[in-house]
Amino acid sequence: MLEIKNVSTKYGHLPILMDVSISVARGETVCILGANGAGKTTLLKTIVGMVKPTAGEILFDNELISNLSPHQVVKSGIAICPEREGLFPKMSIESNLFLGAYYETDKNKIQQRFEEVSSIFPWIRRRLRQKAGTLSGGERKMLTLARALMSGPKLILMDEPSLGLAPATVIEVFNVIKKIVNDAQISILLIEQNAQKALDVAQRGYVLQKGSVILEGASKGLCNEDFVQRCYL
Amino acid sequence: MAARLNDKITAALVALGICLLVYISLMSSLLVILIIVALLVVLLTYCEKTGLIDTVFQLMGKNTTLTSVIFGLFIISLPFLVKGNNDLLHIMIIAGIMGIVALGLNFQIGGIGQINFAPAVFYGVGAYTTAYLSVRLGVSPWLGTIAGVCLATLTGVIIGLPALKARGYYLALVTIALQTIFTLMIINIPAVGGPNGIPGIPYYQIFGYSLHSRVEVFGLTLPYQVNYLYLVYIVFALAIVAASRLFKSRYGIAWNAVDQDPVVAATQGINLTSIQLLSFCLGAAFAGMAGALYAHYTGFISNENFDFSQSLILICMVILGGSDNVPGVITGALLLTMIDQKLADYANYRLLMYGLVLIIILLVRSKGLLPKRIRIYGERDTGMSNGDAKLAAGAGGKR
Amino acid sequence: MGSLILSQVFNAIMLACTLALIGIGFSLFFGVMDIVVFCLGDIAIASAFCILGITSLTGVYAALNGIFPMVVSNIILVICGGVFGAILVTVMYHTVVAPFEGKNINASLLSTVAAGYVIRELIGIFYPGGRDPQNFPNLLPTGYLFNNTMLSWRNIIIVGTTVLVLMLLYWFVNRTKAGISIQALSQNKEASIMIGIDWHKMVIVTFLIGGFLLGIAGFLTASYASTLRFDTGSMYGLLGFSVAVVGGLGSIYGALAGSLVIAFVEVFVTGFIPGGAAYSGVAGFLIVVLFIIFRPEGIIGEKSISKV
Amino acid sequence: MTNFLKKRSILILACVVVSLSLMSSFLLAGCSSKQSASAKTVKVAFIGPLTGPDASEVVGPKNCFDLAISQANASGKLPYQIQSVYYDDASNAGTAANDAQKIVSDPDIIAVTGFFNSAPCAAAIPIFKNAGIPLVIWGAISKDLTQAANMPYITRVVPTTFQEIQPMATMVTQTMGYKKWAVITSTSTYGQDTLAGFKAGIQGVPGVNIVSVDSIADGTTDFRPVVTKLKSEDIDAVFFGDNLTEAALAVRQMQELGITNVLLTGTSALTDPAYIKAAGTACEGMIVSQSGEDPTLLPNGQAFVAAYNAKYPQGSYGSYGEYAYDSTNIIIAALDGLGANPNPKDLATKIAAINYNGLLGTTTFDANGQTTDKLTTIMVVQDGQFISWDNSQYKTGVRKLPPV
Repeated sequence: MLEIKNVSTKYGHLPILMDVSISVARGETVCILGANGAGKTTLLKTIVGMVKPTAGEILFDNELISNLSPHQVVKSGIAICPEREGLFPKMSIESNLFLGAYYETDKNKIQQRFEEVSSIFPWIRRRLRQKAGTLSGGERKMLTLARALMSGPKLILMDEPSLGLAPATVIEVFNVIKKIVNDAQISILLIEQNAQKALDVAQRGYVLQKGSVILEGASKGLCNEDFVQRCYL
Repeated sequence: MAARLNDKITAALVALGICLLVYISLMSSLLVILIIVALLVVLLTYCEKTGLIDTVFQLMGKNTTLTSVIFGLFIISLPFLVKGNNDLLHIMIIAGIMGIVALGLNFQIGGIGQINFAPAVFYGVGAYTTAYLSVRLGVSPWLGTIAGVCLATLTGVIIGLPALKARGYYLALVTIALQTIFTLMIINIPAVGGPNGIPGIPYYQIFGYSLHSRVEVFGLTLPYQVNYLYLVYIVFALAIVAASRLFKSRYGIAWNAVDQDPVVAATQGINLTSIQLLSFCLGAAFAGMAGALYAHYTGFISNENFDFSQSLILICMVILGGSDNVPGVITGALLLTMIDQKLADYANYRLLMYGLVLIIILLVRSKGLLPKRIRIYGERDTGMSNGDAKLAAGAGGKR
Repeated sequence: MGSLILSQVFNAIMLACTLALIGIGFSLFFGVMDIVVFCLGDIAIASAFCILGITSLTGVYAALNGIFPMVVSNIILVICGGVFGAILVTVMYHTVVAPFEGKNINASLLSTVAAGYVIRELIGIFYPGGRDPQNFPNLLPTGYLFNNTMLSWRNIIIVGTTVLVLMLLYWFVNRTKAGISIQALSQNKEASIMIGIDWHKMVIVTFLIGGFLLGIAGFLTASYASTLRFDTGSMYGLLGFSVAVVGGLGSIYGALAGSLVIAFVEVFVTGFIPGGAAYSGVAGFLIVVLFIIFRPEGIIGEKSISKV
Repeated sequence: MTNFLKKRSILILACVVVSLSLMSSFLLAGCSSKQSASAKTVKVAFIGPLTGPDASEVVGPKNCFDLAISQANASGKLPYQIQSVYYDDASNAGTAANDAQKIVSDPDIIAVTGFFNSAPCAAAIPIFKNAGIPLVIWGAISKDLTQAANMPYITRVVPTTFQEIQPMATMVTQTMGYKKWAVITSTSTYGQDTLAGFKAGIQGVPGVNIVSVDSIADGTTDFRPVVTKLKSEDIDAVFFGDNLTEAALAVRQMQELGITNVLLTGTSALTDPAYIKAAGTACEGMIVSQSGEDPTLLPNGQAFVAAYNAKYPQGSYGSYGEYAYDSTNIIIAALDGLGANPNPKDLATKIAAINYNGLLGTTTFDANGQTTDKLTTIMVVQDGQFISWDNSQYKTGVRKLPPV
């Protein structure tokens, strides 16, 4: 479904990604592991179109998306949960959710999705008028997830959902991710440093180091890989 | 040894070339100046591309004594070169005065990266103080000048204080507001002449010799502007030396650090309050000095000389020449003053011209004619090859 | 005394109305673009000149009057002014704002100030007799309500238009998709792009709306003064920016609050301090300076202004 | 290696620049050296805003200056030909000061006539005085420009604001009896000067007082706060010291706010059809004073107008042309008899003591250098036109001014 083929990017003269190839199948959950500066976030931005690749191409549903601008990419069915500060702090939770379904014009569908999302996150229904800026860290993460779901995506890109959260909250967040994973319609590309949790939910994984994919394989296999054991677990 | 000599000759030739360019633009009409500016832009862009410009700067930096002697001789011989034409001398004097103000303004724009829209206030305070003291109270012009510099420095604190709180657009608004208040107050206070200004400001005297007397040398009668030309350019030279040293000193680095990131700068032990106030006060002192020179040169000042459009012209000088770069600021001051004075014949189009020139230069060379250079600390050879330096510059520019 | 205060309050409200719209223009652009376009005042005045030009230089107005009733043709005329403002703002965006986007703000600051000079001087040079003050045609109805000189139809329409525009803008920003996107952009640009808001389109929409607003602002202020000068744009823009800052840059209601504060200060200094007329400008700008020093977030702004 | 090459290319570049510059500078020098050698010349300078907002007002005076000089040169009265030189002050005081510096450093310039605006004039006066160059002012009307300390160098042929306002102020306060006054004026030099002139004009008239004075910056369009204040003050009359546009706006806004039963008065700045166009019906019955009279009504006027129209078929001589013409002629008359090599100091003394019979009648200067010949006319707006007070229906009582 998502095919990243031999993509390279640069910031000025500085190469960030080198010849990266990653694929995500329909309904599949894939995680990408990597240390700080490995190029994870750049990879995400490249998929969305905020950074243009200098070489290679990205296909989504067999259509080329690497030359599209961000809003077109999102329109084609990709949702993003940004790493941090992904919300609109002065707007209500309701408005934030509504903005998730930005490209949906059918009011019934929006309502239907809202019902679905609020069944996953029951607390949202009670606090619709609250401003997003007043939420706690974990709640913000949940809200970004909920917002991503509102667009009815085929693929969700999650950028470090565990970043900056207390251990208990991390467990909570990953429980939600598991719930979404069970929905066979949605693929997930998960970028994480918390390898244990990530490999726990994902079926396959890649390891990114200094801009290149150095390892890939099924979660089980990766868990046992010596390098991953040493660096991430 | 031969290479050293070769260097010297090259530096001297470059300096001579600059002098001649100044001379030609001084003598010629507006159109020619504009053509020169256009050629200069092309030449500089070419030199930047090939890296020649860095070599030129290094060359000039190594042979400062030689080049400054050449520039000094040029200024000394200028009255004879222009055959005592008072019009042209006047342009050069105003250019020198503007240059001093622009150098001071550069401490704010180039140093701490804040656009101060009120340099004309400092300039005006210097001029009005000395004018008031010498006309109304009969104080000697020299004492008045010192008082003017002191009071302008004090104004620097007043305008600098909001700058501690506000940056960017907010600072722009604060300084524009203070500039407007200054102009309105001058108009409203009869003691400083109100809308009429202060006429009849006395001229400087050195041991009883009035700088307002004609000079007779080699059978040539030179207008009194010659005296002022030398006076102004002595002060200008001092200002240039002071400004260059400041930028190379720890204060200069601290300013740049504040420009890049005030929070990080503060964590490095830089006292934000004092370092920002310093840039405003020093800038104000320079402008105050220039204002006093102007007042005692023209013998008349009024609010029109120190209003917002004057501030804007000063800012243009710094930005067009190249902020945070002393030669750039001097270039800007010289060029714009010449253009401004020659534009007098096209007064209707003057401001339009300014606006267009500013926009075009910002679009074409957003960092000015002679942009900021990588700092070179002392004479130390860093062992960097030219290529490395360029790469470093490139990486720095991407921030 | 009571009626004097009442009258002066009314004068202040009228002045505030002419300032509010341009203040909102500043807030709108700052909110979306994170940029202050300093030539907005000149754009507003240029739009008013456009209306003036249509009525006095061309036969279009007379032709319109032949086809439609007076009221309709006047409204068409005002809309023309608004459209002109929108076009001018969009042109300004592409020439002096967009090239400096994301670079240092000083460049865009200067380029917009310079653009203001260019607009002003172009009017001065190319509009026939542009440097002389022009009489602005009286397009608003004359006459008084309840025979009260303060309640002239013109004043009522000016206040009404301002309120109407404010309400429409409120509706647009809070109730329409585009409006909410604009809000989203102003709060978190990166996240907005990530959820698929077309940033460039929104910028254009903002500029069109803002430009239209400026056109109406120019029309209202010229109608209120019944005269038009080519060089008032800079002061008008400066006051507009002041109003936006005093109220809280980025907030629509803030601009209204700010305009009331500035207008009341200026009018009351003129009206109640002997010889105060000469100092009303000083007082107004002093308020601005004090606000920036002691309450930079403005009346309605929120405490954090890390953006700047 | 590359470094060496770079240095070589700089050397070449520098050589090219220097040689090119040298060539062009020689060319320039060649051009400029042509016009140096000539015999003793006598120049008279004309200074005024040839460009800028007031430029249109100065076309006439400049033509009149040229006319006078060419008439003198043609007559052969003087043993040399006078050269005329022009300086532009652009209505800006700083520019005027610079111009004055240029004038005094040109040893050939023997006298100056000029100035439309008072501020530039004030800026230049000390410079002329110190250099000992006589200046005859034809247009700037601020009172303090001529004073005993400036004699004999600074003289003026045009009446001051004080002289201009005096007759009207006396008429409306003493004869008509308007007591309670408000003044709306501008913060500019002109506004402050007219304010002082008005105050001087009503001084000593019993019972007359000024209730309020409001100085408003030029360019203001909203006078309502001030007008509202006046409404509560119960005044008889208002004096406007503003420029045309501001006064028109203030008058209109007064009418708009319902202040219609007060007398309106103003200065010569308003005697322009554009004012009535801008102020509309609101200025009906407004009384203004104006200096001078229509030149065609003056004794020598017909000849002047004929000569002017012959030389400048298009364009009028403007409201100050006759003054520029007379001031130039006064300089020429004073030059007569000073020999082939006149000295500015002698010329100044002679100008100050002159008794000249010209276009404006007989001009002599008082101890301050101010002309003693003060012609003023009082006008009133009647049916949208300025009409001399003496011919108006208001004087005869057919129409009524607002009650006292």
